[in-house]
Amino acid sequence: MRTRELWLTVLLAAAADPAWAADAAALNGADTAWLLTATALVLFMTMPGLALFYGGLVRMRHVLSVLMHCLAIASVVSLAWLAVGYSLAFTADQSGLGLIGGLERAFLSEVARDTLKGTVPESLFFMFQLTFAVITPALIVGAYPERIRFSAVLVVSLLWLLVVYVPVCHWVWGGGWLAKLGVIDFAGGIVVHTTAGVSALVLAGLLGPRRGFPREVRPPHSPGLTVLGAGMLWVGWFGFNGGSALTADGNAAMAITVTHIAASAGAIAWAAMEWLRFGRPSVVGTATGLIAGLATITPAAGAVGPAAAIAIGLLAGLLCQVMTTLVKQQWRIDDTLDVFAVHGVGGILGSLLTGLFAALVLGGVGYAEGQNMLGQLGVQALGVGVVALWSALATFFCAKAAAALGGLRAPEEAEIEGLDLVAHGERGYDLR
Amino acid sequence: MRTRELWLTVLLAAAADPAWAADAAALNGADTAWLLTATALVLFMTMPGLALFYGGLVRMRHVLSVLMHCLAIASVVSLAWLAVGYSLAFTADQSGLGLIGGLERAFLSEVARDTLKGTVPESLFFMFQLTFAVITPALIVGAYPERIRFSAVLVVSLLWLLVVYVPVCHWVWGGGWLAKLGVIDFAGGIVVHTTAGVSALVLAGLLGPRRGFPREVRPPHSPGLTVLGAGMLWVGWFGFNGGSALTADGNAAMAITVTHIAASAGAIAWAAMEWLRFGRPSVVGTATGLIAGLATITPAAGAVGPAAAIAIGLLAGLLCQVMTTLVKQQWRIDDTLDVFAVHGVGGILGSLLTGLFAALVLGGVGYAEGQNMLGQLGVQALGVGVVALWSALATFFCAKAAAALGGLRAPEEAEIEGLDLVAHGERGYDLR
Amino acid sequence: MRTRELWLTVLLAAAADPAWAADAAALNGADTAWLLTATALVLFMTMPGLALFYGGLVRMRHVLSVLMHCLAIASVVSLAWLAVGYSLAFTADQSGLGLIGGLERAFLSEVARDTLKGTVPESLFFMFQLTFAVITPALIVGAYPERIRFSAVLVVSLLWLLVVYVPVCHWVWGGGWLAKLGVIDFAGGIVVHTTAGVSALVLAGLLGPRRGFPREVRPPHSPGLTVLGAGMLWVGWFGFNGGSALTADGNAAMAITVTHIAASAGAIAWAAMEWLRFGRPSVVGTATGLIAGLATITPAAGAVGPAAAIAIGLLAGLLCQVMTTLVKQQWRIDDTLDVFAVHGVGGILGSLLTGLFAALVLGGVGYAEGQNMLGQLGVQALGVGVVALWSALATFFCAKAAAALGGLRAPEEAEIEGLDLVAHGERGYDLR
Amino acid sequence: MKLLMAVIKPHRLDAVRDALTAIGVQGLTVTEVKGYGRQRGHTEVYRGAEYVVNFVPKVKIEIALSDELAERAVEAVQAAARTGQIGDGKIFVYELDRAVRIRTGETDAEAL
Amino acid sequence: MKLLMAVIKPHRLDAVRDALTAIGVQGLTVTEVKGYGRQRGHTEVYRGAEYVVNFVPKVKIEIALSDELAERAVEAVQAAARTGQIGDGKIFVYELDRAVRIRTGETDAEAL
Amino acid sequence: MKLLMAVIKPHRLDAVRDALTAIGVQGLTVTEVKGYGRQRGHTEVYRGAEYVVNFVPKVKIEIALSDELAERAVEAVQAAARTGQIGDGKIFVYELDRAVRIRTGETDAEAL
Ligand SMILES: Nc1ncnc2c1ncn2[C@@H]1O[C@H](COP(=O)(O)OP(=O)(O)O)[C@@H](O)[C@H]1O
Ligand SMILES: Nc1ncnc2c1ncn2[C@@H]1O[C@H](COP(=O)(O)OP(=O)(O)O)[C@@H](O)[C@H]1O
Ligand SMILES: Nc1ncnc2c1ncn2[C@@H]1O[C@H](COP(=O)(O)OP(=O)(O)O)[C@@H](O)[C@H]1O
Repeated sequence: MRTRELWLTVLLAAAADPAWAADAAALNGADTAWLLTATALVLFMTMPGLALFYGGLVRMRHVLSVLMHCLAIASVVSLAWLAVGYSLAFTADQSGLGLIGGLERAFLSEVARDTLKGTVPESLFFMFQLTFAVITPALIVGAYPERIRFSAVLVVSLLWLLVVYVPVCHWVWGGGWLAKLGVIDFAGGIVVHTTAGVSALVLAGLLGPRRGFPREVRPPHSPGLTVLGAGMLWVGWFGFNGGSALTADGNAAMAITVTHIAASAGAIAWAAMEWLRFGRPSVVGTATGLIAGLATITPAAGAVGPAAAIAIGLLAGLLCQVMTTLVKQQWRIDDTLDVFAVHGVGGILGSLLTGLFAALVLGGVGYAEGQNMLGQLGVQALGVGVVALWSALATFFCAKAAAALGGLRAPEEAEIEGLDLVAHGERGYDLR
Repeated sequence: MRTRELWLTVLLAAAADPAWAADAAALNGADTAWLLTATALVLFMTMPGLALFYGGLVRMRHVLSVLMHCLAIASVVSLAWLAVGYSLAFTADQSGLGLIGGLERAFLSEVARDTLKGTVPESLFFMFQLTFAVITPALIVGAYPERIRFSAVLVVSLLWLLVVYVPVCHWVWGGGWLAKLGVIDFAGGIVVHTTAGVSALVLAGLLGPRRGFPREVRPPHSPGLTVLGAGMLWVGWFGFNGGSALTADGNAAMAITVTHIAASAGAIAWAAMEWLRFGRPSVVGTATGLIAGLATITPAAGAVGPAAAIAIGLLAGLLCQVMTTLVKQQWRIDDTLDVFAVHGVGGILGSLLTGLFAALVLGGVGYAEGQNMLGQLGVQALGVGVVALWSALATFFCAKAAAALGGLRAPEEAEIEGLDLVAHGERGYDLR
Repeated sequence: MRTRELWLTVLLAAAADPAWAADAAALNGADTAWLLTATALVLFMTMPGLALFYGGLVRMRHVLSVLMHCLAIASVVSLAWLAVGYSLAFTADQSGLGLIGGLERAFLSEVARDTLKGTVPESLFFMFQLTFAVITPALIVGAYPERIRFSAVLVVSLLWLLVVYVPVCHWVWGGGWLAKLGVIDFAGGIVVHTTAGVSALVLAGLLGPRRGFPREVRPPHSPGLTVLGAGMLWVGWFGFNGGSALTADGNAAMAITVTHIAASAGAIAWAAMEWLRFGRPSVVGTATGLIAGLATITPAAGAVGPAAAIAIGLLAGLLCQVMTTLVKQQWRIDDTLDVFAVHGVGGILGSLLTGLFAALVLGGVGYAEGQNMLGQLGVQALGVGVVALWSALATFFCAKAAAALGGLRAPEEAEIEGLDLVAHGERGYDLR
Repeated sequence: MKLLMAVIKPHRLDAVRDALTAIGVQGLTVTEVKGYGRQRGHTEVYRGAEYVVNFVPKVKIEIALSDELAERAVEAVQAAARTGQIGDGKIFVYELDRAVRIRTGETDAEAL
Repeated sequence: MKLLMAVIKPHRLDAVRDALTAIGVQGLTVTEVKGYGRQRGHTEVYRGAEYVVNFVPKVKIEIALSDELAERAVEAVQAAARTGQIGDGKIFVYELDRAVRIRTGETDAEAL
Repeated sequence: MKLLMAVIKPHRLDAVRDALTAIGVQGLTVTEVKGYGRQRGHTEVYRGAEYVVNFVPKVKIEIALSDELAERAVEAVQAAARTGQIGDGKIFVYELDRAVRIRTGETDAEAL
């Protein structure tokens, strides 16, 4: 992952003075510059990107509650990540089983300004990962708006971070058992989108539907906000996927290229299908297809080429749209903003397709030595399956815990009058 | 364009191992880091920046259609750029005439993660250029809102990309005939703003005015959105002009400096003139002056100094304001959001002023060897003139093609009820 | 502040060719890449970030005027900074007293594309500092919305830039007398937040309260805009504090880490206290706590560790909330958007806490040689005290000057009908 | 002919419309209004202070009716709009002189 | 004195105002409303599903008039608001007891 | 029973409500409207051109009253809404047949 330029400097330096060399080998300013930027971009995805994306889709009287959910999750998860999350996810498992890390890095202890992780400061790696830990539970906000208790948002999100996100992150990115099996998840098809999507479905089921679902729900109160948020997510995703290279080089560059192409293809596929089905494409739909494309390319962004990205994006747009209808109209689960259909399905689909399109012949980077397409597909399927199962089970437990601690669902009055006013004492718009 | 630091590394390395050296010479991590960022910034300009800037200026019932136009153009153009656009624009013309490139790079074929273009990965150069190819047809959206058919937006934008943007891009930036003549267009005064502005005027003329134009048109439905978009465009323009240096050095730094100064001067000039003419300056006007300043400095950003930037910005603010009135009140052309008056006039003015202010004595970087002010001005005028003419002719053809393929103008009912509802089945705001 | 990698290059290069070396030593592409980005991020904080943050908090009929204030300040201050501000702040004081710089750099004279300041182009350093000069008077906008004359905004902001911001900036960051005393102000606890906060209080007092204050004021017209702005400020602050390292290394990384943590803690503290006091936390409050945390960590971001950041953020959230009530309910000063309570108090608190938490034993970077905690606290208190006093006095003078030149307060009709319509001829929303 | 004007709680609108349709009312006109009455407004918290908002969002419906339908319509609205809590709203009835359907020029009962 | 209340299509507002001005009406008051009637609402597509919105945006105008003007005003509104398509709206007229101009205290016909 | 309908300047609303409360009125309903009358609209500047907006924001209040209170209410509104400048608005009064409190079913005077 290091740039060649650095290698060279190191080689030359090594001769001169070994002590300097070790140090010089480590910090790469360019990688650091890019990762600082990428970190800002990923934070931007949650606040304000995702908050607005979701906020525009709900009824006017609940818009602030959705923003509040995202803001509160961002704040609370950040402290939890500092306290224990990062350490549990990214330090070695003493047991050797690769299930969960230790507490050596709790509160970033022993991490000074010049402590490195790879070619970048460890504090920067911590922050970059923090932004992922923040956005993942924030994605789940789309499952429960307009009817959840605010305290339940806090309890579920915190517990979920610890029992779902942190272990899965360790398994896949922290050197845990799935990493050892060779699962490919470049930027979070499994760690982020599968976990969030599956958990959203479970949570939506346990919470029950909104009043009037599915016949009398209202359309988004401000699709413009949603498009604004989608634009921010699009741009921020360059940091999400491009930053996951951890280097400022061709890996990052190709990652943003395929990311962008898949997003475009996802938007086109969704819009085209709406045009066929309903006679006209909607902007909310097109933006949703965009996000579906982005979620689906995420695990693959380090492994596939531009042509594969088109295929991945198109499949994402089509399948995710079918799934929104299936979940809501057939399964009758009010996963209100389609977190499962878009992120869950997208993450799973992308993780599987990664096994396929990583193939050299399909323009990908190829498999690790000793691995082939079938083997890789098997590993990907195993990873996705186990993580989906664990997410479902653990989310069930989180929800029950929250139900015990103050309740899950807001009183009916709040649902009618609006969570904004009842839970937060505010109104979204005072237009006079 | 390379930083000196790199030169040095190369020099030292060259001695050690020639094979390494060639490679090390090529990739500059810092340039890559900056260009990754700049690419994100320019995408940000279109989505959501420009979409909101334009969206705020139209009537409430058409706001989503404008967002949809920008989103659809961004998606569709991205795939077309990948398929053929980039290759036609940036590979060599086999004929040697410098008119249009070949198809070697169609679908980025032969571009791997470590393929370079200058000091950066070629995939990154492709992406950076893609964001320019996206925003240029998106600028034209301002010519036709509130009355165009959605299918016409798609047809016109795609055709236009291929017959206007791609060739002109090749002429100026792809080593084509205008490049050989020595035309200076740092970041798109000709390639972006002249093409978009002139084409907008032609398209607006062919499409005809909105119902009630010019007496009964309504003011912008949400100037706040427009200011939000303008702020995003301002920030994004640092990537647009600063990224066009393709290096993280004093060229990029001075480019953002003059960009920022011209923007400020443009805003001030526009506001001051409104204050004199109408007794009060408007925020929509001030934001428009800002954009006029930005468009006008664009071709000059690599060649002029800060004092020249003030002059360029002030002239932009004044002239573009005069032109908005002229186009709408005198010529009676409903170029609805003033694409020609702001971008066309700004791009042309800036391209000419570049010839002037590049002079060393005026604080510029000076002319190429053997060139002087008069010669440069001539080249600039030629470039602008030919491109304007070509844009007008080719746009006429694109519009006729779209008219044949399903029609240009939306039915009157859609104009009255709103394109949002009729063309996309959505409403911009559901405030209850 | 240089990265070690660069040191090495320099060492090796020095042997080869002294002339090259001086040059190579100077420009660091990675630092440049990061500072280009940081500059964009800080501009983003003002436009559109702060503009929206404030715009959402006022009544609907004044929203555009607030956006206009921010936009106008950004434009006008930029030119003033180019003309004289930067030079006065950052060149040496000929008198040796460290009170104010000279005019050598007026209009950036003598600054070419390859002129350096430290490891980055001087034009870039100029631009980065410009964005600080812009946001500081823009913060004061929160003191006077809904009732100020637009001309007064211009007069006060320009004068204030010259008599408050520029000298204080010279004292602390330009090598002036406070710098010599060893005051620590990493990114502007004193230079930005103390000056703006104290001046806001004075200005609000002189201007008088809004009609109906404090009994009949209206709640924010669009808290969603405020959250959107807060999100942008949060992200932008990574550039503000991270960029203040001027390098792409562990200093920048740790700066964004503590920045983020303090922001989160500030949001949590504010929300928790509202929950206790009123039975429910508001999103406007939570966002305000976030900003309080950010303002308060600003001076400390280069000197403290993550644990200290939690403490700083929590204290910020609690104290600033208490102060909003105190200023408005007890002192009866209509500092409308709580600039003093949030930025002033935050800046002062943070500057003092920096003296404390910089201690090595508390996880900080330690004091300069020969300095200890008590000494540092003394210096910090002196710096804050003198700057607060100077800000108050000089603002009084600025306000009187503006009152003489056309008046401070808008006519009552404008306050009732809205500054948008009366001062700018526009309306914020035309929803039909 | 009568005009029935009712001020009701917004979330009862659909129920009221259904009840009216059931008795044969074919059209009505809805306006968003704010009410002031025995039902108190709410408080909003804003940066460490509470503010009282006096007006409560309500929906006003207006229905032109033949005299015969009027009585039943009053009952239908009352039944459908009622939650039993303060702030349920009011029904007012007054006399209409004329009604015209713009499209056809039909008048009075035929216009409804 | 009469009060003429009309519910019309929003885009006919300017035409109606012009027509009324032409016959000497000097003032009127406009409210944005939503109508329910024979004219169906529209469907909105939202993420793979269609939703029906029952209410149609309309504009209500209210004009206080002398008895003499009332008749002509009804005609003027009907002519100007008419598009011939379903949903053109209704005109209602009822009796006013009093009118007062707040600024001057003038009453009835003089107040209009 | 009477219904008093007044169109006033928006910023006089609080004063009018206070004046009505003072004479014993317990409830009212408020609608945001746009007025057209002698008071001109405003001009808006938009990119180098001026546009005239004809309609002026107003607030309409509706109050159902017993006959006795009606007279005093008209006076109270007139006094509280008056600024003496053009555009202060109008008060209209008409007869109500019935009033019903939805919550209790009380009618007429008791319903108010
Ligand atoms: N005298 C009145 N005239 C007009 N509208 C009224 C009157 N009294 C009440 N209203 C309307 O009815 C609504 C409900 O009245 P309120 O006194 O709060 O409760 P209730 O209907 O249970 O007595 C008010 O919000 C207001 O809109
Ligand atoms: N009985 C009624 N009372 C009050 N308003 C009505 C009534 N019937 C219709 N309206 C209003 O008139 C509008 C047009 O009516 P509609 O039945 O759709 O078409 P048309 O006027 O062509 O018969 C409706 O949207 C509604 O606002
Ligand atoms: N004939 C009318 N019918 C209904 N409303 C009217 C009528 N005339 C005026 N209005 C309303 O009263 C408002 C004030 O009237 P205007 O003529 O501007 O001033 P004034 O009340 O001082 O005479 C108008 O904006 C309009 O809303």
